[in-house]
Amino acid sequence: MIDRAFSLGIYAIIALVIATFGWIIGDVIIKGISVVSWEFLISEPEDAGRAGGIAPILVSTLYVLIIALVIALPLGISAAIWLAEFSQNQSHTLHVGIILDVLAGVPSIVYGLFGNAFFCIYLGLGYSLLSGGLTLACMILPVFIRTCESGIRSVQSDWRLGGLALGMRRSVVIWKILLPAAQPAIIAGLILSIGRATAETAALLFTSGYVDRMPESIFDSARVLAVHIYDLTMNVTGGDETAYGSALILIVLIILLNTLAQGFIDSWFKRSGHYR
Amino acid sequence: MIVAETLAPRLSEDIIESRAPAHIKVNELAIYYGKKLAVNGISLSLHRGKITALIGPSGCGKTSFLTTLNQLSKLNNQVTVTGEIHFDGENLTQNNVDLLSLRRRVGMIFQKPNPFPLSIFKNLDIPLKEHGFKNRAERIEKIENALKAVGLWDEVKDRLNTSALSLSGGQQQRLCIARALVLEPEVLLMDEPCSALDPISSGIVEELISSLRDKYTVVIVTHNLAQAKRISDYTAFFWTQNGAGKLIEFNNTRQLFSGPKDERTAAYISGIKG
Amino acid sequence: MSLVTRIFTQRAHSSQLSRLFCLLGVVSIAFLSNLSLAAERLTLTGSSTVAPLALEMAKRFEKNNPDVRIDVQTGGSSRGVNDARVGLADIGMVSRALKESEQDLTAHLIALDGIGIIVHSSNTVKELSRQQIIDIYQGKIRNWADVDGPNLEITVVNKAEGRSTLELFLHFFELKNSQIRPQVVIGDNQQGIKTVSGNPGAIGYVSIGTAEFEHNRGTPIKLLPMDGKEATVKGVASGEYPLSRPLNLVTKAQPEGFAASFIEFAQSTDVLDLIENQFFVAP
Amino acid sequence: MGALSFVCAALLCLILGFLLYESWSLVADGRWLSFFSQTGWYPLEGLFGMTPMIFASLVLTFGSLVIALPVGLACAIFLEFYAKGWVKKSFQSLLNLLAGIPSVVLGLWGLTELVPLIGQIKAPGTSVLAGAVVLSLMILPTLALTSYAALTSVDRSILAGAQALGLTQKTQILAIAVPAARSGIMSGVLLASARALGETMVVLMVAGNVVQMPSSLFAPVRALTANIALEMAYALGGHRASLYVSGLLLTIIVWILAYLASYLFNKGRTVSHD
Repeated sequence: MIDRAFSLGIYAIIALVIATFGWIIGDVIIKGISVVSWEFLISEPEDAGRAGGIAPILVSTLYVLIIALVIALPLGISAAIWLAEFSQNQSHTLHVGIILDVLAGVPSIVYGLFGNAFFCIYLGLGYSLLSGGLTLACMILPVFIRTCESGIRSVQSDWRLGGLALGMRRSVVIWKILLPAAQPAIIAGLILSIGRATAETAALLFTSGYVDRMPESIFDSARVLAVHIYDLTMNVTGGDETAYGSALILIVLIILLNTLAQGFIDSWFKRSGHYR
Repeated sequence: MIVAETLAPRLSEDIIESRAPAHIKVNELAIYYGKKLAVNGISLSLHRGKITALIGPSGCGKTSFLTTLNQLSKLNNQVTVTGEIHFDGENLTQNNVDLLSLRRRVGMIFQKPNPFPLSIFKNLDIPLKEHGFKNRAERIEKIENALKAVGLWDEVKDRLNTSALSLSGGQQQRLCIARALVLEPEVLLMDEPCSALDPISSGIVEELISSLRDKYTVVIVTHNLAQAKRISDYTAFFWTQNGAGKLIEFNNTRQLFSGPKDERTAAYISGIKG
Repeated sequence: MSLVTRIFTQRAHSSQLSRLFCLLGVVSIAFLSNLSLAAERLTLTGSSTVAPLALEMAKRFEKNNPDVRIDVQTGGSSRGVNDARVGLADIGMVSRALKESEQDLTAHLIALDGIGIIVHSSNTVKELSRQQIIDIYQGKIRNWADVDGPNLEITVVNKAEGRSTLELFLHFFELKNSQIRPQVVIGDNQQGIKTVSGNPGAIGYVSIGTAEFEHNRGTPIKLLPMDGKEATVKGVASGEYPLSRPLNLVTKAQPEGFAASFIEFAQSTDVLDLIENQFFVAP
Repeated sequence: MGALSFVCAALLCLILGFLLYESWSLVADGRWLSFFSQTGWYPLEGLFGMTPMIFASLVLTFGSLVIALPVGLACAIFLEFYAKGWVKKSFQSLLNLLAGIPSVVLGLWGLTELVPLIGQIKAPGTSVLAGAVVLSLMILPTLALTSYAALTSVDRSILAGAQALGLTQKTQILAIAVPAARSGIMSGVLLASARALGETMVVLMVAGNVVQMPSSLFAPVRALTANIALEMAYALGGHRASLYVSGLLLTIIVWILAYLASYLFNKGRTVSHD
């Protein structure tokens, strides 16, 4: 009897959770789908975003993402390789690791503060796609480095020794054997970073700004999708509909990327499991 | 037989040296981990085209010694090695040794099969490319020969592009041997190559190792005394003394097993200790 | 797309990471080559009251001068002053007169505007006295019934600090911000209008220009008269409406180049219709 | 390679450096102390009392935990003890999906659906309650998934023992399994509260942004993060520096939470291994 009540309680909460999230997702889909169309994706926003589309905003989102990745990817992978493979000094590795963990926990709005002070003002980049992208790069680096590092570390040391015992150069062992083996982890980290960067709003408010026009260069100020949703919701009367449309696009984008990441993590475990 | 057993050890070593030329000559080798002495007193000759087994209990420095022969020990910067290892007139304990070409000439097989997570073909192709074989046709030929040499060719020739990790354990270990052979080394170091395999695969790999005799100088670490007896020409017995590994006895395998000169050797091979 | 799919789906993979790098490299080069094509740029930041007007002016200016690109961003008058001062913006937008501490900047008047009290259009209240407004904002009057309105709790909407609308409002009613007891604090004019239009019990104060513009689009808000004077553009133009202010463009020194020609354009008769459309008053 | 990673480390130090640099003018002369002594936040009048906002942040975080923890635990229990097969899989992927919803979208939903609902009870609806509910939705998936992982790692034999004693399932779960997993659950709770504390968009959009001590569930409040987002755009001089100080303050609180989380996580791991 007690068990029954308990089970019922659990099922009731699960039903509530599913209902609430069903409400949110249903809301976004139902209100969003009526706005979303091919036209919506390829036209400029009009009337402060109440009408028209989100083409320049999508383009800006991609610009910011790509800038962030172009900076964070090579830097992150080399830092991860260094941490996992080259750093002989244990305490040094530990310290860098602690700094990374600390930075991974910094709230995104604080990255916004930093980006505004450093990129926009100190480096004189102003409110621009470049400032926003660089700020996001700083934001995703710590998590990305840590994911890659653990990916590289978890590659069996047998492969490392095997490669070296064959007289292969260390760089070749890393490039041709370790990195490909760690690639699923790297790509998963990459896609997770993309997801985080795509959803980010607070860090971009004071770095890339919110001009809703088609950017012509990376020094232009521009508005990303998440900021667009924020602005439509908060500042535009009658902007809710297009806000939901943009939210639908944003979620679809992120789900797409998350699914990819999940698939890679799975295949990664499957493969190493097969070997053991 | 009886004569040999009663003769002093010095004499038997002299006889050995006169029969087969030394390929690698080790003189008073000692290995330190940090400041701690790990292995010492190793002086022996590895003979060209012969199989030498290293036996002894765990932790007595067999594997440490093995890794000094291809200088993989240098990976750990805590490790220092003193003494001499003469390999074709070059002293490997000097600092100016070309590690890459040394490791090409001295291949190594590990306890656990470690094929790279790549295709079967690439496992052999990447090392070849790395050592400057630019001609693809030549590489394909070498790969085929190496796979034939380990008896794997017929089993894998139709699926060279599938993952090496899809092979069975025994096949993987033979692939690793092929990967070492494809570089045409002079010496093969083997660290308990059969211990992670099931008895049948182990038997196949053991036969393969036997077949390498005369073509390669083989040094094999093994805990399987029967295996050492079956396949090796020479046997070195290691033992831990005062916390550090030490070479106790080195002799022709038949003589070492039938007439050990040190009582610790005698006890170990008769299974009393270790 | 096919390259990306391949990167993500193939199992044997030694070279894919490098392909990814190449892809990114190519894209980044494409970006960099884009740089040289960038047109001459003017950045305007500041008051959300001036921004919509400046944006319309900028669009027309760009049509006449295709080489120029003008970015307009809001953030409040103080930000307009600050950005113009530190060089983050070429021109600041400020919806008040410059203070004494800001005399290092030069103001260029482009229009006049009033600040009006707005409530939800369903609210039956016709008029509020100065004292009533002060009492409502100080939290002494909490229900519309106390000022001959419906029995509905009052939601006081205040502006965030740094907004000139707030400063003028406080100055006009001789209030301090710490005396105000708000239920909602908003930033931009639009946000204020959105908050009031979505809340039948709300009261707020915004630019008359913005409020009339929104009202004429059908947003459910209405402007209350002040001191018996209708809060309309006409009232501001005639000087009768008491709570009005200048809308300025500010620059650090005498403007040069496109900044100068834009300011000249903004003060010319070519933009009178724009000022009118936005319910502001030409100076 | 090494140089690149030093660039990386330097870049990361730069972030900390710049935060300190920007807030230094207030930290150096001790004026930051007045952040805690002054009661109101009126930068125009030179009053920089942050206490109401610190409290608001803490109350919002705590409120979201009060809602999300029981619900998250129920989800974890459901996954571990009730759901099987495709139900389990799809509920798990539902949680994963929800974890990926951007906070700005949750804010949009909160402002357009939840706030008007709460507003019907007491205007204007933007309030502590709205903020806590939407924040709890944001942290729920993470909380549920980490608790589930903690429950899964509980030793099966403990539960078998409980079952053998004839305990009811409720007792098995609540008195045995959940306490055994508590360090894992706690570390999830701390990580979730760090996230809630650092979140900007949700609290900016639905909590009302009035600087005041939270006096009731329906009172509008302004969190530290929302304050930065609201005022950063036009803050100057000491006002700007005070925002950087609040950023630093926030960061420090979040670090402490993250540190505690990893400490508990490691402790939980060693205990379960013993």
